[in-house]
Amino acid sequence: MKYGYYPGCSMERNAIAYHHSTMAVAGALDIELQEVEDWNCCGATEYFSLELLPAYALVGRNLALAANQSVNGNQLIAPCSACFLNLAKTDHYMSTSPDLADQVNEALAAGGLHYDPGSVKVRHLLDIVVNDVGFPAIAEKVTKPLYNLRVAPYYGCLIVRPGTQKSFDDPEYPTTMDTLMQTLGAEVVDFPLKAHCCGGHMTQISENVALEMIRRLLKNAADYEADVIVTLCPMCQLNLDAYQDSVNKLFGTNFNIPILYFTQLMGLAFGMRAVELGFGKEFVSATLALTKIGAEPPPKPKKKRPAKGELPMPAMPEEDNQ
Amino acid sequence: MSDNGKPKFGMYWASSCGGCEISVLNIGDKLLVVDEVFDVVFWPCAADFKYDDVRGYPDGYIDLCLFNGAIRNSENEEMAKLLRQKSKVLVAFGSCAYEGCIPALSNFTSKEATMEAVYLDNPSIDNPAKILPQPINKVPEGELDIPHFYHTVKSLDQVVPVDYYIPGCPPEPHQIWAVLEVVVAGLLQGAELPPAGSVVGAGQVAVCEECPLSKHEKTIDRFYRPWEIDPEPDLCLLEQGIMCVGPATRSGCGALCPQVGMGCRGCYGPLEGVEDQGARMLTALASVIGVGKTGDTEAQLEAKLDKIMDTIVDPAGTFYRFSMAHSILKRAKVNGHGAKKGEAK
Amino acid sequence: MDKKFEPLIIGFTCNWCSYRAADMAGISREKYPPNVRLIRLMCSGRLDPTFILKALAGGADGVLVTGCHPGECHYLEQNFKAARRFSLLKRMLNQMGIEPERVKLVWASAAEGVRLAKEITTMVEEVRALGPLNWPGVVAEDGNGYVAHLAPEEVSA
Amino acid sequence: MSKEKIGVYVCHCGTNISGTVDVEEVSKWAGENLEKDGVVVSRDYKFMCSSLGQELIEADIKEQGLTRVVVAACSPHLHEQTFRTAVKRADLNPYLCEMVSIREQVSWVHTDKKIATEKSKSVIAGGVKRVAFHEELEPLQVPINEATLVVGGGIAGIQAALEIADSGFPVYMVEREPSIGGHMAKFDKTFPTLDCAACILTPKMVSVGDHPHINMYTYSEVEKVDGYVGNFTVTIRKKARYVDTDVCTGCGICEEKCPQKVIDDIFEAGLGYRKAVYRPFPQAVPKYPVIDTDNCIYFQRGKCKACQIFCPTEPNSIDFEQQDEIIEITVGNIILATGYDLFDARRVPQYGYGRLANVFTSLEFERMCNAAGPTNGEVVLRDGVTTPEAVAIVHCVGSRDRNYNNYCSVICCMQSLKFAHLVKERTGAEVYNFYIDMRTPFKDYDEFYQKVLEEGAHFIRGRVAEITDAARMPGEEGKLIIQAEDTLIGKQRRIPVDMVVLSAGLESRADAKEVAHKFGISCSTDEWFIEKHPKLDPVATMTEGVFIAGACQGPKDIPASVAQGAAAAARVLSRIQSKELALEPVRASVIEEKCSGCRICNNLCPFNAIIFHEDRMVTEINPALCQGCGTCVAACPSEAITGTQFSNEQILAQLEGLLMLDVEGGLVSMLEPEMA
Repeated sequence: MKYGYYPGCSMERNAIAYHHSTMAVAGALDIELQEVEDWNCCGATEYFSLELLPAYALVGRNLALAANQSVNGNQLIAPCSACFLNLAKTDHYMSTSPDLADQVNEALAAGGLHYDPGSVKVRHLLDIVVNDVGFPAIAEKVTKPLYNLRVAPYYGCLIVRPGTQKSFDDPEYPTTMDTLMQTLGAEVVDFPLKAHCCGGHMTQISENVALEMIRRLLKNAADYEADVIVTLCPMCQLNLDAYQDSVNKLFGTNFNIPILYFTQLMGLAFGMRAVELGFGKEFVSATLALTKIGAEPPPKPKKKRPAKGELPMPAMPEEDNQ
Repeated sequence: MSDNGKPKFGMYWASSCGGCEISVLNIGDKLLVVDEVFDVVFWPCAADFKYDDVRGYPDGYIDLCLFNGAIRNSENEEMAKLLRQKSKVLVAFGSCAYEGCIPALSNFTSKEATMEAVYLDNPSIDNPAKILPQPINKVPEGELDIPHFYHTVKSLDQVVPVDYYIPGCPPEPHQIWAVLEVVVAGLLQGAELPPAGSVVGAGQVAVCEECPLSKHEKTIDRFYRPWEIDPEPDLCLLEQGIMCVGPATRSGCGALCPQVGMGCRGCYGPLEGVEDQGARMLTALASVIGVGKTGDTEAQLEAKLDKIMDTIVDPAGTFYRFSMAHSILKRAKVNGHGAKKGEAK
Repeated sequence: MDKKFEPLIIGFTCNWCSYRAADMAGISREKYPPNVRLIRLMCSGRLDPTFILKALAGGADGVLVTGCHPGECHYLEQNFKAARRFSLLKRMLNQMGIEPERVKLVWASAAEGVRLAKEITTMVEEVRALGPLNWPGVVAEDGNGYVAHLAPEEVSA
Repeated sequence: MSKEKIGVYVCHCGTNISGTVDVEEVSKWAGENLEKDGVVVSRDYKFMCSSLGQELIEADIKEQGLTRVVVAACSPHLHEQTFRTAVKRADLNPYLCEMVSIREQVSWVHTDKKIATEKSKSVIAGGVKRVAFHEELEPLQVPINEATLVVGGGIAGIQAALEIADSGFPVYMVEREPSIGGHMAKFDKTFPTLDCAACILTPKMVSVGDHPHINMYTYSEVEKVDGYVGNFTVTIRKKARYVDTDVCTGCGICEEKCPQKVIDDIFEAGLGYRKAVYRPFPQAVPKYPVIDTDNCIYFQRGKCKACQIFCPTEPNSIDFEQQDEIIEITVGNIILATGYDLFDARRVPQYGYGRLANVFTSLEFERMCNAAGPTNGEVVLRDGVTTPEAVAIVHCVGSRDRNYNNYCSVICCMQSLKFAHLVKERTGAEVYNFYIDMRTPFKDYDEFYQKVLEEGAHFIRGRVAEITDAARMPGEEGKLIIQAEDTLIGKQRRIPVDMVVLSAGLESRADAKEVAHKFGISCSTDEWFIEKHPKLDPVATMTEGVFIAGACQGPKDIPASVAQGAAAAARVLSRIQSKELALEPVRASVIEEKCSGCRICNNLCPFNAIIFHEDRMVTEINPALCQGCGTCVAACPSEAITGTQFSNEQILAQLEGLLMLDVEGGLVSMLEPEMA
């Protein structure tokens, strides 16, 4: 499977671990990523709130380039949620508002470019992994299952945002990464805040607000005794990882939860060496957590007999079809 | 102009392949009987006659005139009118005269495109000067006027009134003979002739009645080109997905084609009282296509339909192979120059 | 011609759904262009392609075929037969050079008066944009019996 | 020149038509321009449907010897019968009258008077040319079998069955579950009067049970339906109970002794337990238990037989060898009262049902409140002991939501109010209702709303975003937090509670489409059964002889279901009383001489009316089974099949008429007639 690839700026710096692990995993799953040549910044989240049209034009350029360098039906992968959303929504708004499309294309014309809305299909890396590759194929690749590792899957607020396009997962309560982690043998903990905001760039604007948001996430994961939080977005990873210390200082807590990329855990389960997967780049070291990974799957918690008078819980769908 | 009291016989070859002429010869030694009974006064294919001979005959001089071929150009039309005038009984002989037949397939395109296909855009032609036949040509001797090529091929009865129709491409010899017998009886013993305008020398129901292959309830899931499948013997071809226009085609041929594994092409034309053979076959065929059941969404339905319809190659050409000129639409609407058959417009 | 072309469209309706939908449109005073004239059948399954050809040959500029939504046929599954015929007919009409917009299939339940009205309006505009079909004109011999000489450079590919 | 003498009658319908159509002009035009088509008289009149209007037609038929009549007025669906009867009174065959609609399809939908007038002319021309090909017909009389099948033993079905049986006609009732009673049997109280559901339902159930005219098939399903109105043959599968109902006394000892405890997903909504041999509930009708083989130890592991061992009856009532029974009955009419399914709250993951212990569905809560339920009417948390101090009730779960169902489930508002009241009454807890709009339209409903307000229940107008146990602020620990926007104060709110009740919406039965297909009726896009007319015929369906009642037609509360059940019964009774039903003579038939035996048509008929005679190699159509759709007529490649009232001649003639004038009224250039 070959796709166009828009790495986005973080992949080159703070999310280098995401980059390495993505490349490693992609290789293992025969996903060929052809980087868009001469791509530029996606505008992140700020630019759109400052100057809309230039922001769209900025992203429009990337789309135009991707379209010209068409790969496999113009499918463009973005591993970063912000990049993904910006690309997807620009394409969406350009196709729903001809005026905008004209204005953007007017701007692009200056650089001898043009973009026909809808011609590029923007997709997030997770989407590709779970839908194009699929769980069975992934299961086959698993050589070192992540038994006993308690994982809190954290999706963040961007990738499943409804409206811009048909979301590949439930916009309110996504579950694909949960299933992915189970496929890798890990134990997935309930993580109600899985789609809540990580604070984004609020750390730069009003740090305490951001830290409170981060605290909630860490606390929730801690409450459910997660060993690691697994993310799919450099921004989320950065906030939860780099600011964990500040959170502890500010709130007098002592969270110590490593924040990893789902691709890193996939790599591990595929039996790859930690170094090729960019482990060690994280602030909160994952080493301790990873030692928990056992050779044997944890014993299935057997259904305890309900205490006298206790009311039965409704069966969940997956339990149904067992 | 001999007058031996014998009824006068004429046969003319307009726009057609000539198969009809051959099929008359195929009645074998009965041909001698024809010669015995009739006085052949016009039959360019068999004997040397000139148009002027015919022009010289008094009106209604020819007792029986078999006219084969469609009306493709001004010459065909002129002769049709002339022979109508000179004949007592004018018979549209064979599919071309009856309903346009193969020549009328060019009604799917423009005459310009036809010319191009024949004289320009054609691997076996070397015509760098791109010369096309011109109806009016200046030559030292003066001006030559050759027949004008028409835009739309017509059946005989679209230019002159016709007494009888003998369908078939070509008509089956035994049917030809049967008709001749009737006419002879009529002309000599004054026996009653069939009502004018009727189709003679053919059956009243569809080919299936004559077809020995076993038939069942039908559901067709895909169609096969003849080369794609080795048909079961004794089983209705349509049920095997082999295109067969038999159900919408008049019997009389003896269902020859289906019996050798080749679906009926429909040359005996529509059934009594049916105006448009193509539409009948289309509706019948589509009705038994195995697509569409409760539960299908509208999108699924369309997708499934497209899939199977794609296996029906050239529907119009298939359903109107012989009856285009006589169909309700008669020809295709061709926008602009050089449009080819089957092109979306 | 500066006057607006008024297409004439024949609509075939099913007694149980689309004809009632048309009634419903009337009852709710839903306005739509007067270019469509309806024929009531018991079911879209009754629709013989011959009718459509006749309509087009007889001077109609378009034909609207309507029936119950798939799965909602009053006769259980006859609208599927209609769909099959329509699908094949469309391909044939395409070969006949008849623009797809001229012959349209619309599923409309008895309740969808408003929708039917909208569909009719759209179709009328589409056909108006195409201009007259004038089939008699299509069939009529073009007068000059010969092909004008094509100078080499004039020949289109 | 037509041999017929046709009369054309154009109706003004007050100003309904004449307001937009120049009626005089139209009738004048028809008189002058359709003469060659046989029009001998053409009139317009203020109200053709009035007795005076009808007499006008009758007079002309008698005096001018009209042979055909065309009435241009409203939709034939409204007045075709009226004018046919008028024509009949004048001794002309009623089917020689054609009605064309110039109201619904002209005057009401167009504005330009000139154009509307021209359209009316063409429509009439179509009618005139068509009517010439009409033939004399007689309506088909079908006898009506006195017996009626009621499918579904919920309150709607029970009502319908009793109405019919009480008037002395036989009724078969088929119920899928082991007992009749339906959803209502599970409820505790009924809004707004709060009287106990069981108390008002059980008497009705009992009278169904021992009614001399009602034949009950519980734990049974309809397999197949053949035939047509007046004479259906219905095949019923009576599932094996493994209990001999002839000897069983319903003492319940087997149930007591059965060692196998099973979660009861049906009656107890998963909140309580039953045994492997069980009666859904104490007042079950019939009183006999069934063995649930999926959970029965004997059926699973081949030993136990406790029930048999302890069964006191002689001979023993437990019969492990019992087989499903296939029963065939014949009925004249069918009433479908198959009810609804509860929306599966797990489909809204952010509400945590199934994940968060103390999130309950409305049905679970109903059982909890029920004195005979798993908690004996105690309102407690999942642990079975703790009484909640704060309870949230979320409205419109799965309803009025583009992600699930757009429609309003009708009962949820009142049900939620009832819950609010019950919580207050039984626990005194704080109650928070989260609603989109309060809908309390019927008798005494809004008063009940007021009452609950006074009881101090809180109402927050806004959709719940999520229900979570992720505490964020002090006071949230160990609670369920409801995050919602209060649209009245325009603020996000987080309200910690101990218990959440999801007022799940109503959905059509999972197998609704299948059932609809079985009985030859149709489903809406939401898969509710479609009634014949949304206003004027809410209990009949497009299929003669099949009626619908209760929630299978759309969300309904108990009063509405009962009313509809009774209404359906009334419709059926009138049918039975009149003994015969006249059907439109729209039928297809084969012209044998033209049939080549190609068998194209053979599998086109869903009513199996088409038979093929191998011996003569021709096809024949059984008029009794033919429903007149005309599909085979259109399919026959030989035009060997014709259909009454919709023959090719009739349709093509109408087409010709419709194409007489163009939109502005100019003559349309028809395809030049062929020579010869």
